[in-house]
Amino acid sequence: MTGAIKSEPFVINIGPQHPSTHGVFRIRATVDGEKVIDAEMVMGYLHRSMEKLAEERTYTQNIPFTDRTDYLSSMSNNLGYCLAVEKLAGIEVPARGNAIRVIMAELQRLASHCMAIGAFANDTGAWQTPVMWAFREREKILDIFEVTSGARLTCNYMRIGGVAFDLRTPFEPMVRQVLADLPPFIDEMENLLSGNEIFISRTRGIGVLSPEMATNASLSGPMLRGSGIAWDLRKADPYCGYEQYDFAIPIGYRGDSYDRFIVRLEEMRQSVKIVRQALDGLPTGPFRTEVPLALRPPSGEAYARIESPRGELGYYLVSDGGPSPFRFHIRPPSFINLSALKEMTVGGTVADAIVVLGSVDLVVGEIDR
Amino acid sequence: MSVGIEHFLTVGALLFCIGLIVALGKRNAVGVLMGVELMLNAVNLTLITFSRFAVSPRPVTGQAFTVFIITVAAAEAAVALALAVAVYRNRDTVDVDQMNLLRS
Amino acid sequence: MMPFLASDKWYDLRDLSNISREILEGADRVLPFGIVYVLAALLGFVASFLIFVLPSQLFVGVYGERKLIGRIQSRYGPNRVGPFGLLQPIADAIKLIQKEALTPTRSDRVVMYIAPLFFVAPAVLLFAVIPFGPNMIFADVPVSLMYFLAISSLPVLANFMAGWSANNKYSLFGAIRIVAMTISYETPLVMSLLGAVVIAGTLNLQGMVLWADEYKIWLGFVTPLALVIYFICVSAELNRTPTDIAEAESEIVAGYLTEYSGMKWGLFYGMDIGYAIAASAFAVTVFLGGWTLFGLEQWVPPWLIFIGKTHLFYMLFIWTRGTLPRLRSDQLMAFAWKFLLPLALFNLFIVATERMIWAEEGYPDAYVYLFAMFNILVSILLLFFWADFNGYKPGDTPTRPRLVKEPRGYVPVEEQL
Amino acid sequence: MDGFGVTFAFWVLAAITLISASGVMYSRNLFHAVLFLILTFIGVAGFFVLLSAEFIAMAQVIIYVGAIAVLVLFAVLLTPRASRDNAETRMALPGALLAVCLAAVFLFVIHDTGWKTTAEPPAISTSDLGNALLEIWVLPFLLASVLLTAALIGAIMLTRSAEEEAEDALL
Repeated sequence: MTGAIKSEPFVINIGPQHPSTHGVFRIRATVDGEKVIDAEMVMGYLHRSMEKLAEERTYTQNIPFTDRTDYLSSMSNNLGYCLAVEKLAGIEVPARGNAIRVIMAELQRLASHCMAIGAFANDTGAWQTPVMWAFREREKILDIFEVTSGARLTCNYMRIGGVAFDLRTPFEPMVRQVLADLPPFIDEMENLLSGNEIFISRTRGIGVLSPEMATNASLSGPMLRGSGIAWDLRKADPYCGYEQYDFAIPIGYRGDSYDRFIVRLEEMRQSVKIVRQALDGLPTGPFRTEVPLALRPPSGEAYARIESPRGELGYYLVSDGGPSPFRFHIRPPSFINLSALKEMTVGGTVADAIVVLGSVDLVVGEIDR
Repeated sequence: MSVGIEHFLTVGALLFCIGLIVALGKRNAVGVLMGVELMLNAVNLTLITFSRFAVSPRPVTGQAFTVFIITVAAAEAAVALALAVAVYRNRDTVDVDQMNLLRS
Repeated sequence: MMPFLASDKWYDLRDLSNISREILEGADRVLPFGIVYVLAALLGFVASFLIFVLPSQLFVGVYGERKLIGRIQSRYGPNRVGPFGLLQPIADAIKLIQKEALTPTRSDRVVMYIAPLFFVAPAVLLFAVIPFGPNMIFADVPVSLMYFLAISSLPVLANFMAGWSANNKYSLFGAIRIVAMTISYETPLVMSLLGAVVIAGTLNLQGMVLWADEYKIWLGFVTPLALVIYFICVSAELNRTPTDIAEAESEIVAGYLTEYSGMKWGLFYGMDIGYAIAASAFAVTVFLGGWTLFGLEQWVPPWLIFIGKTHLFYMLFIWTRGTLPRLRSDQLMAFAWKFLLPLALFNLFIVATERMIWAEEGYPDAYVYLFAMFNILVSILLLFFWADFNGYKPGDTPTRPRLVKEPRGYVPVEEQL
Repeated sequence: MDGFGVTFAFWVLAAITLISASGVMYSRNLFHAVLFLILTFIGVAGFFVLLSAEFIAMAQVIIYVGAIAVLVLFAVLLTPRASRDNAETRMALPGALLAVCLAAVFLFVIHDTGWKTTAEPPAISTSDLGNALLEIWVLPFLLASVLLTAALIGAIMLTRSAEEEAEDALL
């Protein structure tokens, strides 16, 4: 007996056309039988050159671009960009505007996490049921966005200095309804999946990410918190008045796919808490500081970062005093989180790789920009 | 038009001979195994034929023997395939012509 | 009370075998020898397949499944084509027929074309031995249970042919997975059925139904463990979620069907449902009393009872499909060998002991109820014990993460919060 | 065994069996050879049904088609792509000659012997077979089960990898 059965490793392309890659993303996996022995992430299929295009447009015209980077959390992207411009130009946002921004960002986090946990459950093989249930709740949130901004997915709602429109009359009852519906839904998901032995055996101990690895790869968001690191920009570097609200940071135990899942579920609970507080204490007054349409910020640079549903979303802007940014750069959380994907997939099976990919919750629009 | 014991025995004999050709002639170890399985099937067919046609005080014997042959064939297939895999692992070939380790 | 099937008039629809016998006898008088066999085969095919299987496939397998899963997933399901969307499966079929059947360039063309046919033929053969009523059985083979098992071990070869010939890595993955899974699950499946065979003392499916009718208890109650194991194993062999690793959509695209399109794919898809219906019919026949329903079969046509039971059993497949995630392939193999097989062997041991006591000591028939109660109790205890022994500890996994108020970096797991 | 049905079935089954057996012999592709082998097994099972040995026929299908053929398919998968042909050795021609001579002898014996046959098939039920196995042939039966166990263990031992053995050594 000299060794195992000789087998020829071969390469399979998971993607770019594959049911579980969440867009046109490709893993070039070298497999030995079902075991992944090497994985190469191939991206760029959705590249739209946003960062360069943005240098040709005015600051306000760039807001719709940010909708389309992470198309599952357009509000957060709007917010990050507007914060960066406001930092660059030194614009103050009125209290009502900040509160609306917080409500929108947290609702967006709820919607995005609905999508994330549904798609993740789908990747473990739960045939569409969790994803449909999650979509049912997400629809309600998108309805709120529609009422407020006129669009469901690419809202383009935040403006430099505040938000585009004031809240409409049905906004508050709708949000109250969502706040009443969501906690039972989260408990339902917990019962359906966290208590399911098959789900646990598929996700527990799969794609383990040590805290050292997580910090070294500069991960952020639920990926980082799943590994047991208490870090949240809303607490560590508060913006939009997040310091007024009472919420906690959920952290996982071992950094596996299951921990990332339960962290997302718990983040939804915390978001519900934040939205409720913000809605209760919604100040009156102006919702926007008037800024000129062709804004010319002074020369300089600014970096603003927010906690998007996927992690630290940063916008870096350089101004040369002109009406459009001299340099526009996005730090997309999905892209950075991707750097740990190889570590997590190699050594597992193909099925595990799919589960890990689902637990990363990547959005290809954000990776390729 | 009727079929008798000769017809069945002829089919069994031809099947046996085809199995023999396969078992003797194939270079691939798996092919040899398939030939052996064909021969065992031919024997089974013959046994069942006798059990059906022969004047015997205990015709069930033919069927009982077939059960044993099927059992042995299953065991033989498992071991032979394991051998083929083991040989391939050690010698990088399943070619029976190349399995001449005992030749100096 | 009307005696059981008193009339043998051809118009007595409680027993469709009357009318087919009339037809065959009439045909025998006018047609030359031998043709009547062909006619009988055609009639059996028409009766079992076109009256039962095809409508079941279309309206329970496709429409019912989509509708029920739709309701499970809080959506409507098909409701556009025809009243309540009832014509949806027919629209699907028309669409599939129109589609081009692609063949990849370097595929093994002949095998790829034969594979769907090889998959369809056993499904048709399976229904030959299913008893639809007291006389409504097409081929009353003395070993019809063995026949069913034998025929149902054929389609895996068709799946393998499909996966191998397509020259696609995902297809090959699917093919290897389905072969490995089928031979793993065949063992506990047969072991669990042996329990039922030992109790009923026959390998004939009609005999098992008559046993249930005689003792007024279904075999599923006498050997509940066997029913559970059978259900799990058969859903694995049929590639139903949670064990559909061979065509796991999120992992290997569509498994062995990746390169199939058009009606070649449609045959696989339709016959997958056909096999599931056959497995339901088989389970109903062996474990759930077949066409009997505690005396009701004297009033209602037995074949209707049988079809109703089969469809209800099929709902279980739909239910599990809509509810459970999928296991990984190695977990699935381990489940078959380490969990189900010992359980099935233990079940066989208990049942054989009971049967021996029952037969040798000459206890009255009522003892079967005692055995049934004992077996149900033992099954529940055994399932829990064996699951616990195999490492099923539901309380060990935290369902909620830890909560901290401050962003303070890594928090060790040991730290109390 | 008279009657059109039986005769027809016999010739069809003979054609299936022998043609597919020749397919095993002639096929260049090892995978196709396995498929022909499966067809041969099914044909032989059909013969068993014709010879009123239903139980054996079903066992034949379950074991040969369901298990052995699948094992052979697995072996084909485990062998390298390069050796998946079904070529002959240089012993093929002598082997074929020997087989043809053997066939001639067989056919002569079969057709020259005056077989004493019964027209009525013997009534062998499955329980008769079971009784025979467990009463008259109980020793071979036990030996067969021991053989199966030994084969199982042997097959596992032969195909185990070095890592698995190292794992077991720790136990």
